[in-house]
Amino acid sequence: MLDLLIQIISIISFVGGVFFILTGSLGLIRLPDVFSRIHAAGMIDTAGVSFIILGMILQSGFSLITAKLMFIGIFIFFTSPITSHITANLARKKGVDPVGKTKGKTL
Amino acid sequence: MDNLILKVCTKVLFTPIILFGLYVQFHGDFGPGGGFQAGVIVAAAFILYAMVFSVEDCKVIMPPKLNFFLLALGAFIYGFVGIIGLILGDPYLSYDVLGSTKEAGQHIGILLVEFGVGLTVCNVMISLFYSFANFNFGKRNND
Amino acid sequence: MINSKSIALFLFLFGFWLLMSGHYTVLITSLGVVSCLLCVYLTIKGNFLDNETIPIYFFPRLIQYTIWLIKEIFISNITTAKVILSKSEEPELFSVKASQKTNEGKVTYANSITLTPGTVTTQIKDNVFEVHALTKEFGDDVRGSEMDRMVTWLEKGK
Amino acid sequence: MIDQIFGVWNYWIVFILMMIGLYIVISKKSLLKKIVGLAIFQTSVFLLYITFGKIAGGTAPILTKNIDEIYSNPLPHVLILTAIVVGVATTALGLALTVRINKAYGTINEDEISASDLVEYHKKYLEDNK
Amino acid sequence: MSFIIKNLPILIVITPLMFSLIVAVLTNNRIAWSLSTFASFLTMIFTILLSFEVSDRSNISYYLGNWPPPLGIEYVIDTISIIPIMIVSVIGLIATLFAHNFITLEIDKKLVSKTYSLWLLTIAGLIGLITTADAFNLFVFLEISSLSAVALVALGSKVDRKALVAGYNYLILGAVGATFYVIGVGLLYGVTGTLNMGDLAQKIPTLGLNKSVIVAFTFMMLGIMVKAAVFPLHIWLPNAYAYAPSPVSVLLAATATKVSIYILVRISYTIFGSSYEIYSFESLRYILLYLAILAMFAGTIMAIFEKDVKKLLAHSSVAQIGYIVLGISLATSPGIASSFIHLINHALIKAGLFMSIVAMGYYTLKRIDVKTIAGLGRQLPITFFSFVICALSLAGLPLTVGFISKLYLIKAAYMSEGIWLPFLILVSSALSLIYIWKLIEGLWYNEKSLKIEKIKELPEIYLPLLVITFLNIYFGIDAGLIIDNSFIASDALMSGIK
Amino acid sequence: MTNEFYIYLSILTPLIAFFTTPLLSSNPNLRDSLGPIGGIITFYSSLNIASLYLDGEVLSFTFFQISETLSISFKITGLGVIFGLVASGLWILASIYTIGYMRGNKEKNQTRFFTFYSIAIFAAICIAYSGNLLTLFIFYEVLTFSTYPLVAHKQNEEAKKAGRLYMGILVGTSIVFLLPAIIIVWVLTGSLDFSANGILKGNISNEYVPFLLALFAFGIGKAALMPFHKWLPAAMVAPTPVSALLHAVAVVKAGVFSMLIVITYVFGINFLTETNGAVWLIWISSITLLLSSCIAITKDDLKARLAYSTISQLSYIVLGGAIATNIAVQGAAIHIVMHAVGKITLFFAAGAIYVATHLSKISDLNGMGKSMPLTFVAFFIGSLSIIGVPPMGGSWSKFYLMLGSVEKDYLLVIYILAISTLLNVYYLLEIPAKAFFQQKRTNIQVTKHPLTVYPTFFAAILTIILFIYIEPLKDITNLIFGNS
Amino acid sequence: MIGEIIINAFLVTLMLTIAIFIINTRKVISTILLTGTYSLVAALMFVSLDAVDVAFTEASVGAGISTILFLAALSYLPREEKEEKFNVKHIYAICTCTIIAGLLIWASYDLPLVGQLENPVHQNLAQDFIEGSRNHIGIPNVVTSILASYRGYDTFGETVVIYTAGIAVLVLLYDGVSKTSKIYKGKNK
Amino acid sequence: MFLAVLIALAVSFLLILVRLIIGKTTYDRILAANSIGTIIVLGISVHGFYMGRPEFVDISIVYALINFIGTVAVLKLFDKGTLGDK
Repeated sequence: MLDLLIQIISIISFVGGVFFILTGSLGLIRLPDVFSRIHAAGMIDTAGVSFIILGMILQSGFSLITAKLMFIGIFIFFTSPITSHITANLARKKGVDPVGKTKGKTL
Repeated sequence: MDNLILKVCTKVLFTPIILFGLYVQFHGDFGPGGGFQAGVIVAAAFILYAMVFSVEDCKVIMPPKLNFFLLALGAFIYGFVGIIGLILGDPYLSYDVLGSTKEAGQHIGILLVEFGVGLTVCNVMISLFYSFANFNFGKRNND
Repeated sequence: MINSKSIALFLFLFGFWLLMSGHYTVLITSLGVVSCLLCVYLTIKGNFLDNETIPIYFFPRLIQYTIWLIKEIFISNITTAKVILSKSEEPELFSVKASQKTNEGKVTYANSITLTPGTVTTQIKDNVFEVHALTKEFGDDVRGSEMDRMVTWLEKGK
Repeated sequence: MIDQIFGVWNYWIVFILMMIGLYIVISKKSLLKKIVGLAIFQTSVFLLYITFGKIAGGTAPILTKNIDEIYSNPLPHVLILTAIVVGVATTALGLALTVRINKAYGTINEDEISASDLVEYHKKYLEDNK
Repeated sequence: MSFIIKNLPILIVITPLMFSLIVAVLTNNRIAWSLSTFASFLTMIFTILLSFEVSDRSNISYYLGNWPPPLGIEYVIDTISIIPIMIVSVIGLIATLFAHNFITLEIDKKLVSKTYSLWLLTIAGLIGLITTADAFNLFVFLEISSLSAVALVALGSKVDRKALVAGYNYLILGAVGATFYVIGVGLLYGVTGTLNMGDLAQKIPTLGLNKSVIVAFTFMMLGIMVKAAVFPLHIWLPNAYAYAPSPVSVLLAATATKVSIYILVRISYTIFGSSYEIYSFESLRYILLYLAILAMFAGTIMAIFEKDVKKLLAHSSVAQIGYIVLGISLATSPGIASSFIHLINHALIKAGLFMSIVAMGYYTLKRIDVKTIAGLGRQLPITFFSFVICALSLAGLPLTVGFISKLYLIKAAYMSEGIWLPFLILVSSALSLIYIWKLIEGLWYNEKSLKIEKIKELPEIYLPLLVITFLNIYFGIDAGLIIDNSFIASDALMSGIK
Repeated sequence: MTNEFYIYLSILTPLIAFFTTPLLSSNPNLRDSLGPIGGIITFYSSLNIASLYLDGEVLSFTFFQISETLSISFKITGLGVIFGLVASGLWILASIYTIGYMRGNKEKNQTRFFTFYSIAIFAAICIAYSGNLLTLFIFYEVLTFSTYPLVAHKQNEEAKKAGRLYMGILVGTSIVFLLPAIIIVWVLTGSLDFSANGILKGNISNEYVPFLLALFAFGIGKAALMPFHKWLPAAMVAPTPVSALLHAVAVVKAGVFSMLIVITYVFGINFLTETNGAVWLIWISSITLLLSSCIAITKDDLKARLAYSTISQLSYIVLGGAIATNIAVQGAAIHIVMHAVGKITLFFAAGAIYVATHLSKISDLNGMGKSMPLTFVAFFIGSLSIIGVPPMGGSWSKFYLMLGSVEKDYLLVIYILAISTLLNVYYLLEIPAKAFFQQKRTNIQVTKHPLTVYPTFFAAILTIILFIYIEPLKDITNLIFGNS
Repeated sequence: MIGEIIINAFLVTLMLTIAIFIINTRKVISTILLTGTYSLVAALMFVSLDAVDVAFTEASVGAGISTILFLAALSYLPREEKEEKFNVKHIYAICTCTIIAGLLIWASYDLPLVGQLENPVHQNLAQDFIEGSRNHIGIPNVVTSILASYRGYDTFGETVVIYTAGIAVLVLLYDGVSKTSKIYKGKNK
Repeated sequence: MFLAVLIALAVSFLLILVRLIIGKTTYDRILAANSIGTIIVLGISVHGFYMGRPEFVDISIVYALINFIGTVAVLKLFDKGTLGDK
């Protein structure tokens, strides 16, 4: 019973993960500029990764693998904003113009 | 790179990466990994640090002289483990005689040898990065 | 040398080791201890064993903050997915003020902004952040500065 | 049938990959590109070895408690570990040489290097025959 | 003492290897040199002891790590492999002795100890290549020797930037060659499942006619032929030898290609020899033969038109490699014996030539050119004397080693191919006189072009120079040692062919 | 005292002279006396060897063994005995003469000169007694190298140029043709030892014989067959004793001696006759013979004329070998002796004239006969010997050569010999004729050195003596083809 | 089983695509990134072929350190390749490669099929290593036990190779390399 | 199930590859490469589960690490033109 429940939850989370990843990839293709695409990439890195890792954690039961999977998750959570940020930062610095309006006093 | 986020996060990540490298080093017996991979990972931490801060900063943690010494030491450890076997009456690189039983000997031998590999690889990679990053750093004449 | 930060770092690393290892023999564990000590030594040698590396004062409120953050991330993910699928993006670039005092606080705030899809910190100058948002709603969220308050609260854990 | 095809498919693609690498090494003028080609060439050879070691239905050669487990052949893995290291050593040395060549010649294009050498040779020749 | 005797096969490799690790961290150049000399001396002593052992037992097998052969790596020293080992260790010692005065000329003072480290690694790599009986281990040592050699060659860039390009080409071609070799080994491993050479030799005949084996053979040969600089694949050699720092030229020219040629022999006769009948490599043999003939002429003609002396000698090396390969391609016992004879003799000749020419070039600016060394022979009589002896030896004048090798080569060629082949050999060696005479004339008759006042000989190099000159004459007069051992080796090789 | 002792003695004496000469440089008298003393000892041992050879003793020993079939070894052969006698005997004369020449001419670097003179003689004697082709070749080269400093003795640009030509042709031909030929012989037969009936028979197919012989004939550049004759006139820049040594005693004789040795002991004359392998050589040598005689006529320089005369005379010897009959070869062997004595007379005379007057042009010699009667008489006798007029020694050899060609029905050869004799008469006798019968043009200072004149005259007398006492020589030549 | 094959085929084809792209890229940075990706996919391939250790190494070395070294070297190199026209040399190269590829493909007909248990590779030695690692050495990771013990000498050689490379690069990129040579200049005045 | 996930990952891999190739700006490429890295990290883990040997997650961690460092290196190169200290 519990096993079945865990299976179901993990399948759901896999489906969720796959959904976010595919959406993110789609976003990477069809969003207009690099700054917008960063959001799509961020979606893969956050929701996609976390759902799929959650699914795997559920599959593996509680063991060392759980810990390691969690480390992967944490690591990606930690590094994803950094790469996103420095990419965006550099794009700004090197003068890539964002699409859309610019509000307030930007740096 | 003069980026606050990157700098702070690198500081945070530095030690876990090295520890992960060491974990790979010492768990090569049980899972994938070993001296070589560990060396690369540890070196990667140093390289990250050198890239985000500066090579000079990295040289504070790993001075080039020490780096070079360890580079030779690693391979030397490997070779020397073999020579111990030789002196104790077995062929070169035979670990059987290192421990009380053959199995223990093999364990000790493999551990030491992997350590030697890790040391060399790590320091070679750091040294490579030092060489490449700071080539042409000082004033030089034209070739 | 031996102060609360180094001990905290050591404990943190050793915990990490134990979780990863899975082989709790004397040899391996003692190697783990040596490894952790080596790591701590390296931080001391590199002279960066400070609050930025080990923001121990975050710890008391960290869990609560994390849960809040995950919730935020989840919500904004769904929104972003909607935006992408419905092609309704109207990106904008604006700047906000951060109220954090310390570097680690600012970094946490900036990262939190970036981690929630839909908003990305593009530049930081002193305590002014430049943020790129996918739609106006996301921008309003950031401008609403709820996150800013949360991070400041986290930072005040001192 | 499908076994037959896939039994050699891997080999074929690996061979073609090798030749792509070799082609880059032979035909490209850029010294850097040659090193890239060499890396591709070597990586493909690694694949060939690992393909030999594979057993369908086998698992990675890290022993489990299950005695009946079929393990893929570990020997090619060891060989390739060694070969990868050799490969990176070659790459590093090649890059160092490329950097030095660029400094000495101001270019890493093979043709321009030989042209530069030729110019130097003729200059020397003229000086000698003054 | 007994443990030394027992472990001689490995000691000859790890002595230079371990010393190279120690030498690298030294800061004092003189100590570094002394230690390197000591290491190569020790290696030579071990080699001599080993040769006694081999003559007693004819075949020494050494299990590394105490694992029996197919599982572990095996070292085999037999009457065949002792010859190249001897070449490497003796020339290694002589070249190391020679290096001391010259290495600081072309290499930064702070890099000298590291250079010695690379130097010893080259020697260790070359010896390791010879001793190993494991097809893959061979690759590893191939890389050790070639990487260190590349670095050494590229160090010549302080004098001439072309050294960098030479080193680069050496590296890339060498790596492609090594990869080809690895592909060959891989294919063989795929069909036999073993890497030990002896094991392979046993298993290949059981496969019958197998396409993979043929292709594997082709690839291994191609790979090693690159390293051995067999004719169309020799393009890296002239520049690499010419632009390398002087002592490095001495070491590499005398040893590196010799070892590769030995491996060529080893692969074709030890691994594939047992299946010679099945595959009948007759046509392949002829390809090798024609390549060798082309090499003889191409190398000689290039040398005739070359002005740069070191490059000239390198071109002549290509031609000489042609002679050696020719002997191998005859596939008869006298042919291989003559190859071995020339292998040894050419090492002696080229080492002597490079040493003397480099010792004269000590005074020239940058490149050693026919013009820049003009007239130096009269001022450096002893060096010039050595040069003349070695040059005449290269031309094959009687009472020198060159004569002996040419004699046996021609005999072997006549016995298996008839009169046309000896004729070609004679023509090409007659052509080689032209460039030798060009050099001697330049050194002795032409007017001095350098405006250097103090030219006097360097007494420090007398020892290595005169030793090698003496060996050139001694083995020309008392050739029994070389000839007998070469014939023993070739007979042992041919006995493997069924 | 074993019989090999004499071989050692004759070889080592010049070698010892070579090593001791530099040590005695401070004492010129002692140094110069080494030559005649050495010559006497060597000649004495050569005579002993000759008598032992006539007694049928087989003298041979191996100095060392290089490999199974290669060795440095010495062996007494009939031809060797003759050449050894010539070389050692004329060394006595030459060394005495040299002292006079060098002192009379006040040359520099006398020590070096004498040193290399001895080593050249050493090499010549080693060639004479060599037991196989390898030994022959080695000492052939030693001879070339040791005479180079003699040729370039004056060290001016001209001498150096000549020296380069000399070395270039001799070393070049020997390595490009001779060495391969030797290697081919070794490859074919597995041996290089001389044998009375040749060693090649049965080891080579007949059609290759002319080619192999060609390699030898052109490889032995010292025999000065055209087109490799240029070195000989070029070497005339050397001091006259050297020219004497080159042209009469050591170098050219070593060349033709090697030629004869190859023809008789390597090919074997019977084998050559069977295969007709040497016919072409007859023509080549005949052409050389005539052409060089013609060139000689055009030369005004005394030594140059003598040089071309030498080329022509050498061809007689090669011709003798090429005819390849017993008698012809004997004639050739005798001609080695006769020409050596005759030509050394002529050169001594030329040197004596040069020392006395510093003249070298023939046209300047008009009327000099009255100032230097003894010298020109000697020159006249020498010329007659070369021409082959009895009672001079030269007539014997020409007689034998003609006999040989008659035996083989080479009538054309006889005509050629006749024409050449006529040319000889013209270009050689012109000189004494001018000296005695023309009017002296200018007053020329004549300062004779006695040590140059008397050896010349003695050499001239020797040609007559050799005509009378030919028997021992005939005995030796009879034994050329085996001791039985 | 079929899944394995599909994954394999997919990855291999992916590698082929990337390799073909690499041939003609002229921007060096793209070449390097693509090479890194190539290595990453190769590593995935290794994982799918059960070679986890190799994948580990390929990921960290091929994709990691190599790329970083390339990038580090790129600091000193031109960022774009010169344009090359298609010429005879390319045709020669193509011919050579085609011939060699043909030779190899011809050879593949006599190669054992991928993944069959009865292949000689699996029949010889492999079982000895696995048993030996289990019983004599007592280490679960067979690769490590072969690497460090059975073929420890290879690994020693490998360590020496990397040491050689380290020292060679150190020597080649030494900062003082091109300081003017006193000896050469001094001797010729 | 795992196979399905793998296929989905492969599809998204291909999608991102398109972005990597068409690029537009270099930053797009870097972003795409980074995302591909993430996909591969997930792929390796899932593949481990699919093959029934999930204990090799270490490889994923290394991948993630390398991915991060690689991106930093590329960006640093773009920013400063060198990986060293100017």
